[in-house]
Amino acid sequence: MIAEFWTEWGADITQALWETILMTAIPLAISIVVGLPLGILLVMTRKGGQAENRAFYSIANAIINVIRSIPFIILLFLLIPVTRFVAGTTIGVEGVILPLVVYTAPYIARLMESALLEVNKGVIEAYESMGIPTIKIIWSVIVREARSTIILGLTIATIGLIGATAMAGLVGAGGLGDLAYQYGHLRFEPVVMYVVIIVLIVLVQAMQTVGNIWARNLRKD
Amino acid sequence: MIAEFWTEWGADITQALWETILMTAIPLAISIVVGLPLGILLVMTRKGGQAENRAFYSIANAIINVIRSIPFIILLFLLIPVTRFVAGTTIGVEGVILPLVVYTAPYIARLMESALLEVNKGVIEAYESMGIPTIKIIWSVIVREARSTIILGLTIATIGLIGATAMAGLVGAGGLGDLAYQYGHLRFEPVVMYVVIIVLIVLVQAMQTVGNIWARNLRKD
Amino acid sequence: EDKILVGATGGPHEQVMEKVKELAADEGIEVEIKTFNDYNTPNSALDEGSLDANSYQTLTFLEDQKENKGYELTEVFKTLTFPMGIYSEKVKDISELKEGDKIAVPNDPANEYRALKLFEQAGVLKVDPEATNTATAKDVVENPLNLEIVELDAAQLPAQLGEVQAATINTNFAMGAGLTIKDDAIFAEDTENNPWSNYFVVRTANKDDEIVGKLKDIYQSDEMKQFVEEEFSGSVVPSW
Amino acid sequence: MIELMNVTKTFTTGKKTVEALKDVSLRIKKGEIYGVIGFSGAGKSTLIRCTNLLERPTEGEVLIDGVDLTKLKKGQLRKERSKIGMIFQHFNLLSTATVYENVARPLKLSKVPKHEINERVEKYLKIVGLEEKQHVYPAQLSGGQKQRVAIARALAQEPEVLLSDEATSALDPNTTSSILELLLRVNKELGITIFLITHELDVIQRICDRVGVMHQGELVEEGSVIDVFTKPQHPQTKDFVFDDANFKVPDSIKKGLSATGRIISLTFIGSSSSEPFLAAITKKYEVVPSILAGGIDQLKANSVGKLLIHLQGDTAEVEKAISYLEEREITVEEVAS
Amino acid sequence: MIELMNVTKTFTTGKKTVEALKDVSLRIKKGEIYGVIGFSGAGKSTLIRCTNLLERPTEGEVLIDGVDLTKLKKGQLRKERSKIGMIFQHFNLLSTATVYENVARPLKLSKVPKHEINERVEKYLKIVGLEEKQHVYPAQLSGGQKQRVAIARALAQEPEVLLSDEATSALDPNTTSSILELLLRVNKELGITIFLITHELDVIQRICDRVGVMHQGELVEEGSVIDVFTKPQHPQTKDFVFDDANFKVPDSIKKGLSATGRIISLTFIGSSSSEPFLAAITKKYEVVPSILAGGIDQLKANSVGKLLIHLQGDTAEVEKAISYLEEREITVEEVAS
Ligand SMILES: Nc1ncnc2c1ncn2[C@@H]1O[C@H](COP(=O)(O)OP(=O)(O)OP(=O)(O)O)[C@@H](O)[C@H]1O
Ligand SMILES: Nc1ncnc2c1ncn2[C@@H]1O[C@H](COP(=O)(O)OP(=O)(O)OP(=O)(O)O)[C@@H](O)[C@H]1O
Ligand SMILES: [Mg+2]
Ligand SMILES: [Mg+2]
Repeated sequence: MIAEFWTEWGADITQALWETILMTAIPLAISIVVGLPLGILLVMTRKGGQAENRAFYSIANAIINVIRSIPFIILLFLLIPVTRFVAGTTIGVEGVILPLVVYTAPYIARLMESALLEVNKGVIEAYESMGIPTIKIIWSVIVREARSTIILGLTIATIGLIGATAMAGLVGAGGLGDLAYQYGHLRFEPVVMYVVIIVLIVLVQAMQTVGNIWARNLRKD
Repeated sequence: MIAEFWTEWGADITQALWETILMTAIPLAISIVVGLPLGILLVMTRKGGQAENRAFYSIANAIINVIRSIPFIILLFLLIPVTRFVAGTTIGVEGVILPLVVYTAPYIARLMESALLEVNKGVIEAYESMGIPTIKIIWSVIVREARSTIILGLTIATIGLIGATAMAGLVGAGGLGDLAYQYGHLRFEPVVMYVVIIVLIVLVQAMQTVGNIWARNLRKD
Repeated sequence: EDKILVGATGGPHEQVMEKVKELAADEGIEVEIKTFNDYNTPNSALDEGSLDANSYQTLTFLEDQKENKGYELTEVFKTLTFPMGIYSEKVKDISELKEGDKIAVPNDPANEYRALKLFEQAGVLKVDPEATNTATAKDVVENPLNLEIVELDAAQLPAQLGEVQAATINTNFAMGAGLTIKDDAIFAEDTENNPWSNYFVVRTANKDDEIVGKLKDIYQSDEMKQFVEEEFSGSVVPSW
Repeated sequence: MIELMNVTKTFTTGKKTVEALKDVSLRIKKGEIYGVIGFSGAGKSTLIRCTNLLERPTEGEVLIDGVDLTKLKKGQLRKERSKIGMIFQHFNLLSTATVYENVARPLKLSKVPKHEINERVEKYLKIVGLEEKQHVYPAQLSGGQKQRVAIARALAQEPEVLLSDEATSALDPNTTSSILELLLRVNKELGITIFLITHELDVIQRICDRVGVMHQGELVEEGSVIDVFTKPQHPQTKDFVFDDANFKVPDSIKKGLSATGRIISLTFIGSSSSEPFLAAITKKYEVVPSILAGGIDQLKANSVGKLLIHLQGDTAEVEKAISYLEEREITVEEVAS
Repeated sequence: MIELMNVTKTFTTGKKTVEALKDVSLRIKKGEIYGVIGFSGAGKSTLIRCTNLLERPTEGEVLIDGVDLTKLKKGQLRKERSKIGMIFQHFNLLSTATVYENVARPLKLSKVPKHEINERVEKYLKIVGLEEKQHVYPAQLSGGQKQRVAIARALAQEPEVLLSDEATSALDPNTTSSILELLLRVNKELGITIFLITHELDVIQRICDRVGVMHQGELVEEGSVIDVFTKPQHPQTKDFVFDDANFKVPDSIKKGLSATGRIISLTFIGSSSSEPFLAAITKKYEVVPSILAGGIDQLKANSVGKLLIHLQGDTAEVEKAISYLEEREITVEEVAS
């Protein structure tokens, strides 16, 4: 029975898993590249920060809030012209990368911001008092001290991202979420749905476990 | 022109706003009631916690991960039998409260967990050394010290919740997200969509601002 | 009882129900409308009693749902027909499709089979004769041009038309993008005797209720016919 | 009252283990003030933290009033702990509560009646000199002020046993004096047993009845303050006790002086200090003593003097003077130059 | 070298303001060791934090080598700061880095060559006695060990100016001694200017050239260590300086003794301490002096003695003895009993 099921659905599930992995990994990587520096900038430019800059902070803060206000389903639609310009297409996996980045990067920036704000101010002061350049302090002191919290934040963001990829099916990008929705919900193949959900759960559980262990190892107090 | 627009759409938008507020406030309240204690339990029962309990922790942790693994859109449908049993209906605002709670509570629990873990261990020790009952320490020391981070976490969760309500329109619950989708997407009334998005942005921006200010005021270092 | 709660999907079904609601009010019937974007919920909600009726589905879809979920629902009268068309920004005629082109179809069971059948009718591919309502691109048995079939959300199709060579679009969505079946479709379903007309559906137990009969009369009135024709200029046609 | 029996504590991190306490046994009587001294890292904090089981000993028993804490259930342990107050090396204040609340909160949580809370908080804040900072948050306090809040918090509990981990090390001498006087007072008036850690010998001298010396996880010496200060046995203890008196005189000076006479250290207890023994030898013998360094320390019960003197005079006279001193129970030691 | 000119610092929280520094001016010469003492909350930490602009003064100027730090741009300030090392009251170590890394990281970030980093880290960890704890994280260190890491970190920078905020207050006397010797050595050998805060008079006495006394935000007294210790002017300074010697003898004892003679305090500087003046008066006059309390403190350059003695004998003889002492530049003060 299992063999039978696998013959019929194996290829679809593997394909969907692969799509989900692609839709998670690529936007995540880009979002970290964008969101981490953005989070750092938020911390630096806020009141009392190392490079206080009211204008920059207010604008960046507002943009993040605006983007985070728009449900992904609408964002996907609103971004079509930009996506077409950047990615050349608005369908398939390529077509959702940009919307997923736009959706995830500000979230990561926010999580980074709160992680970095937790770093003991005294330690930062100690390094400032040695005349070490701000940029080095950020990287070698603040980011390093916050690593554990950053990893936990990224785990949360990744799981949110996997959730958002479920909606990518709207534009033909496939993925596990869409497979579960299409077959499980719309086409009455509950077994497919449950199998896919289990795959999703395993995926997320693995992510969370890796994140937790990694974070715990980085934590030294 | 504005007057005209408002005559035509005012009632719809006000209604949708009201639905969004209902769909956010009620599940949020219930999710806090469920998620906060759950987060506390996670912290207490984890390794080295005040009431270490491997079994409870593993199970609660796994359940949270399982739920957080399932995209909201699928959760909504998976929960139909439960929702019907609990709420008597699966449509409208009543029909989405339960799924929204199931979606949000574990998330709040996770955010609580990480907020509570940030509380200085020395302070907790000090209160333990005075023989104060664990339950009081949790409430009057740990939760109080973490208030600022908790508020920020709840702000993030609320914004996520508003995002999820956009999908609640699928099952006839209405709300701003659905209105934007309906008119923007299905009926090509882009102006309505933009207005609704602006209302959403204002709503989220207000939430975030209130959350930030509140958190800042609670923070005393 | 002179009150009825009707579920409808967003778009023309809902708009038409709004008009029905106005007319019904004159006759002392209170119609309340709930809007859905999902195709399953209106049936499950009707079955559980959260709705009194719904107006959004074709007969094939209803039969399929009844069979799979054991609903006791019955169609009571025809409502609207949304003829489906094949649209393109790149080609003027269906015959211009070339080897390897991309074509798009809706990805939901209510529409995908229908869209594939339309392409079959247009002569570019063949669908497995045994395929049902839940068919997907996998059920295409002959595809001489090796067309790449892209499955998208029905509502996304107009916005994504530029991405593919041709796409089948439900006329309600096409309309929004300013496409009309008469002028823009490169291939279309017949409007007369279209097998995909939609029905007003109630629980089997209520099929003979007085209010249902009254509503049928209102829905299928001349005034409504005129309204539909004016409002949708042929993209949505009355099925009665 | 407090009894530690063969307490061992091993910290394990990864593959490395640190034996912070090695088979330490210790008895503190009810109403006693017991001090522990020792080098940094000797295991003092670990020892005191084992006393109320904040750190669970790897081996051994901890008895408070005859009850073995290591065998208690949670609820019972809590009850025992409520009799024990503790002042931490690192304050451990609530950062989101004012000074007032920091002292009041534990009282509220221990169900002290409302009117009494206010009284106690004001009383102890006044004692530590912080009544003016009542409504200020810890982040706005100086290091010593934070420490004083922590002291007020522990005292306001009015515990039966007080554990104190370097409570005065962040404080100036005057504030330290007033805190020590306070500790002496609560000890005398309320019979509170005090177990304290310090590295200020002064603190030990002024208020402790007995003292223990920790070294590399072991309790290497223990006894009444007078004994430990006048007859230290263990090299580490000597290091501690003599540091103040002898070792401050530069070797160069000692060398110069030893050419013209002998350098000896005198240790004398109690009444001897008010006896004019230096005057006596000057009158009796042909010797000229001069004080190089040293002083008389007033201990809690007694005073102990330590003088480093240079004794000029011919050999026989000097010997006689020394015998005279020794007859008067003054410990005389030759100091190597 | 370091010059604070009319520095004022006001903290504002809500409606309340705290004047932590009130118009403080101060000059520290190159190569000098300058100590600040004062009660808890006097503004010492604020003063030292203003020196490297960690706290920006509300008013006033801060000059290092003639450069006004308050007027510098960020980059320039950074350059000036790189010459200034600082040891904090609360350690401020990286919690996620080992002891080794805590000392090494700032060197790496200051572009010290690689081989030199290793050398320096090992050298200074050895000096503070932590070579064995190299690979351990701060959470696994005792309070004093953390403080020593912070000291090693600051010294490894080999700065021109060292600011130290109670660097030794968490340390036992021996460790303190070795740190102080180290500070003296770097001061002498490398000419490092040291500006330190302490509440241990001992620290001031042993290593400082000059000392300032803070009280409620003001610098109420300042001068060479000897002057401040022998002729304190301000009541607060007296409190500090006398605390050690005079005030430890219980009033009851003083009262009893004053019936049989006079109680006087003697303060003497330098060579007097090696002169046998007590022996001299015993021989010369019909008086019997006995030491009640006191001691001789070895200052950095000199020694200062403070003795509380009981002088028995008839009035005339006692007067003569006192005159004799005063002729020898010994400050004699009557002590109220
Ligand atoms: N950030 C702040 N906000 C408000 N008041 C402050 C702040 N920092 C310090 N103070 C106040 O300024 C005064 C001086 O503090 P400072 O830390 O300089 O004292 P200190 O002399 O170092 O004391 P200690 O010996 O206890 O460390 C204190 O009354 C303190 O409460
Ligand atoms: N959690 C821990 N993990 C590993 N080692 C530890 C831990 N806590 C303390 N130690 C080690 O145990 C030894 C004793 O530490 P403890 O804190 O008891 O010293 P202490 O006598 O209080 O020193 P100090 O005077 O410096 O505060 C030290 O060598 C320290 O490094
Ligand atoms: Mg300690
Ligand atoms: Mg200070």
